[in-house]
Amino acid sequence: MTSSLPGFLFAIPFFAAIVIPVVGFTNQKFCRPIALCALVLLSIVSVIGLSEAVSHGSLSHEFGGWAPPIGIEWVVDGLSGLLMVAISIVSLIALVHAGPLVEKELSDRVIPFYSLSLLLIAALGGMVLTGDLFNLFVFLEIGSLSSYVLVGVAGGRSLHSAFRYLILGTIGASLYLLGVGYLYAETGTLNMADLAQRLPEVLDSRAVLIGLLFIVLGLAIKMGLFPLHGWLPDAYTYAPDSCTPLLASVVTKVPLYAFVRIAFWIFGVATVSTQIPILVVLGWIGAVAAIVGAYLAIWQENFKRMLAYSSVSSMGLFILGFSLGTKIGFAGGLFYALADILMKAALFGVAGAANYQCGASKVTDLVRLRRNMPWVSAALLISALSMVGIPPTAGFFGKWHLVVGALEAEKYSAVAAILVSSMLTALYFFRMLQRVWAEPLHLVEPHVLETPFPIKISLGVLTFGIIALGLGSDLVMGLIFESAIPKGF
Amino acid sequence: MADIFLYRPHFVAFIILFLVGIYIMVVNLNLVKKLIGMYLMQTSIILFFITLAVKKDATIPILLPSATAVIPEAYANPLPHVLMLTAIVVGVSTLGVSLAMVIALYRQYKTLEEDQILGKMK
Amino acid sequence: MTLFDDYLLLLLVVVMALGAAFVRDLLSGVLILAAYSFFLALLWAGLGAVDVAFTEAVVGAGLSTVFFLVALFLTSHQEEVRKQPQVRIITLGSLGVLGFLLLFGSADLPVVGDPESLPNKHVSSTYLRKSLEETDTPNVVTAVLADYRSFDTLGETAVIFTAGVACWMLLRRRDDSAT
Amino acid sequence: MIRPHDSVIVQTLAKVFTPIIQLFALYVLVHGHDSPGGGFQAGTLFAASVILPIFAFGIQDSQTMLERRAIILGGIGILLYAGIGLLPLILGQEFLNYGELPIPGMETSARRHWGILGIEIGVTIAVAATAVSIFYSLIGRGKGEEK
Repeated sequence: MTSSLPGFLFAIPFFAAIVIPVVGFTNQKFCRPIALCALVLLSIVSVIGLSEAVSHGSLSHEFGGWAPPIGIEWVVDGLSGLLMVAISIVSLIALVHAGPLVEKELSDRVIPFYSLSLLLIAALGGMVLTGDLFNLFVFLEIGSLSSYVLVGVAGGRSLHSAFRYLILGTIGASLYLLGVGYLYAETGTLNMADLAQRLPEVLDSRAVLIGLLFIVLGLAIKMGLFPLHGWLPDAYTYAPDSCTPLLASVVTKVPLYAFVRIAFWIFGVATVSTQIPILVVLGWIGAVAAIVGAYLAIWQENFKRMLAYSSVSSMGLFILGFSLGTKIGFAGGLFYALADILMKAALFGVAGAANYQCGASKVTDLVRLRRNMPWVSAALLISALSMVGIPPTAGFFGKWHLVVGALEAEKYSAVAAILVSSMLTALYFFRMLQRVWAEPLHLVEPHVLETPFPIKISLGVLTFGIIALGLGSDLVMGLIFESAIPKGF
Repeated sequence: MADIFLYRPHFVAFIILFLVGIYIMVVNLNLVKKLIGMYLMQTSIILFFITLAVKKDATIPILLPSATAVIPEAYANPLPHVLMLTAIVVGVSTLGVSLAMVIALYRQYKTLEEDQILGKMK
Repeated sequence: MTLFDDYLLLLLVVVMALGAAFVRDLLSGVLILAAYSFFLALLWAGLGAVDVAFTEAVVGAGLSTVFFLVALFLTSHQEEVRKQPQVRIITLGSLGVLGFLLLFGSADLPVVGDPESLPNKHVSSTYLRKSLEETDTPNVVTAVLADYRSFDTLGETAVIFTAGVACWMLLRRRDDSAT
Repeated sequence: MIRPHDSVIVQTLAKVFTPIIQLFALYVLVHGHDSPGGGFQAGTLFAASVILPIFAFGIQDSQTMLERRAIILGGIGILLYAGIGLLPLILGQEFLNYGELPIPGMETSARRHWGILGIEIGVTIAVAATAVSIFYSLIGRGKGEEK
């Protein structure tokens, strides 16, 4: 069904991103309201889009009025709609949270901060909704450029890690573009739906195999999949606190989505599991990533660095879930990815708040939280429990579905990997919680600073979201099963 | 595989440029040198795409004024050209941002060598 | 354009690239890179991609070189050469694998210059046939760029705008806000 | 930061070339429909015509205003492009569908022709202004320069 709704999903954040520097030049105070209004609007439109797509079938928008494969189309279906809702709502919360932190860290760069954040959000939306491989590359580059700069804006170490991120990210994007070139050379089209129809005829060609390989390799760099995660720990550790909730929650999930879309929708489930068996390889990589990431996280002193390695571990779990080759494994991977968007936003939000108010950046400093910011420490408790996988949080149900999927596929090594990585995760998160709650309070000096309201409200909403997603997991899983599962399972 | 050198010279050149570019990007410690490598890598991909668009005995993709219908075989394939125009602009934008980072790093550490920057951080 | 011309230009391009990559002085490297871009522009023109050649000449050889030169004038010219044997061996090994994969995949690519190959047939012949009638534009590259795939072009303009905002954000000095 | 160049020849040539480059850029922009070229090339040439005199005559105080405005102008260029695209979307058609632009008395193909020219102008402004802005960001400002 054609609809103008996806067009608005592009136009809202894009226009806001461009209007901000133009208007902000006269008065800097306009930036934040414009950004937040645009994101509220975007969230509403994407929720409408998802409900339309679920009830009436996918919505497509043909840009320029040219039907694909001649033109470019954007498609809102169950999967992309779900991701779009998650991105728009979480980035709204992340920008609400960023308000006081930006005033402190980047007070002279407020205008470019909001402009780049919105360009990043528009680009992430574009990557999720587009139905054209080259269009995906363009948005990948917009998103990457803005995230490099958001990582590096604090100068010093953050700048150096951003430069590394840029070098690796550019290699990743080039590999992706090359892979698209190989697929184009074999099929003559860039449109995803058209490609899916034409690929079965040329599947035995080596060029298609190499094309898929390069695309997966490029996206793996972008999503920070072990062992190509080199840029990720430094980037997340040294990036300004105002940017990390947004960067860590959604930026790596969207290349993951692109991988899922290309592997399962364009190539098809049967192809990637039997004819070109990349799922087997990726399953093992995911299992190793889940364990190694969690293992490395144990040894980190810096709280944000620990969370960064925990992201590497989670990315392994998603990949593991998607490569199980069963319906419930796929749905579990997707559900856990959605839960992780909330959890990582909350945890990095807590890290930012802790550094803002008590100057706590190390795990051992977190005890100050309990004294000075009881509400923030409650948010930390709940999101940490969710990361470990304690019911009724969202993280528990994500892992539960992954384990059920692995059992159904009779892949016991995958079950073992999930359990081992969960135990390691439990080790470092419980150790952290012990630091926060077990140490005597009288050793900690109180601070008089009141926690700013935007931080309180955003962390509250995220914590509520983690529990609500857990309690409503049947509903979300039902939605995923109904409209976000590729054909062929 | 040997005949590739004879019949696909463009492809061989593409592979050399691509690999040299990545090699310089990863191994060299000088930040500007890394960017030279990046530039080589990005242009090599343009070479790959442009080679796809070549048609033997075809002219440039600007239609000649004629009353008869257009014969697509007579003109080079325009689509890879369009894609690569985009890729060139993307490349120069990435270059601008990365040079801005290099200058900012130099302001702080007074050197372009990555190992010295890492040394000064400690 | 004969195959011989292609060989010659490709050889020049590769030599220029190696020169830019391995020369010690960064300023010379950047200038060789500018020459490399000009030869690339010649190559594109020879292969029938005039629009790309034009853009390569003004953006690649012009703008990129200016950016590089400005950066070098503000920093330093000299590169200090140090060996990193370990990194070098790992990189060479993985690049060897990558090169093998590229060669491996190349055997099934369409022959260069084949007008019947799929990338030259499927969508692109529709552009060539319809562009004059539908968009009143004889330059098919412009028609595709600014109409059929104009959304990509908007994204591309957004990329350069992002870069502009990014440089503004990165290189803004503290005392700027006072003025 | 950049001092004026000593040579008279360079300065004279820069004076002569600046308008020629601008004229050529305008030609490239307008003739994008039937010859190689278009918005990007024209925009870069315009940027070159701003950058060339800086290399010859050094940076002047009056130009610091230009720097602060340049990125705004880039934004306006994109707004022109995206605005042309938004008009059909608001009228219930697709984004960037110039065939449905509300221009009376014109064939669809002619509307598309003029739509292409419109967005090329937007691209030219955006690319020229942004390239100049990046250049100014890179060379830094005269005052506040740490020595």
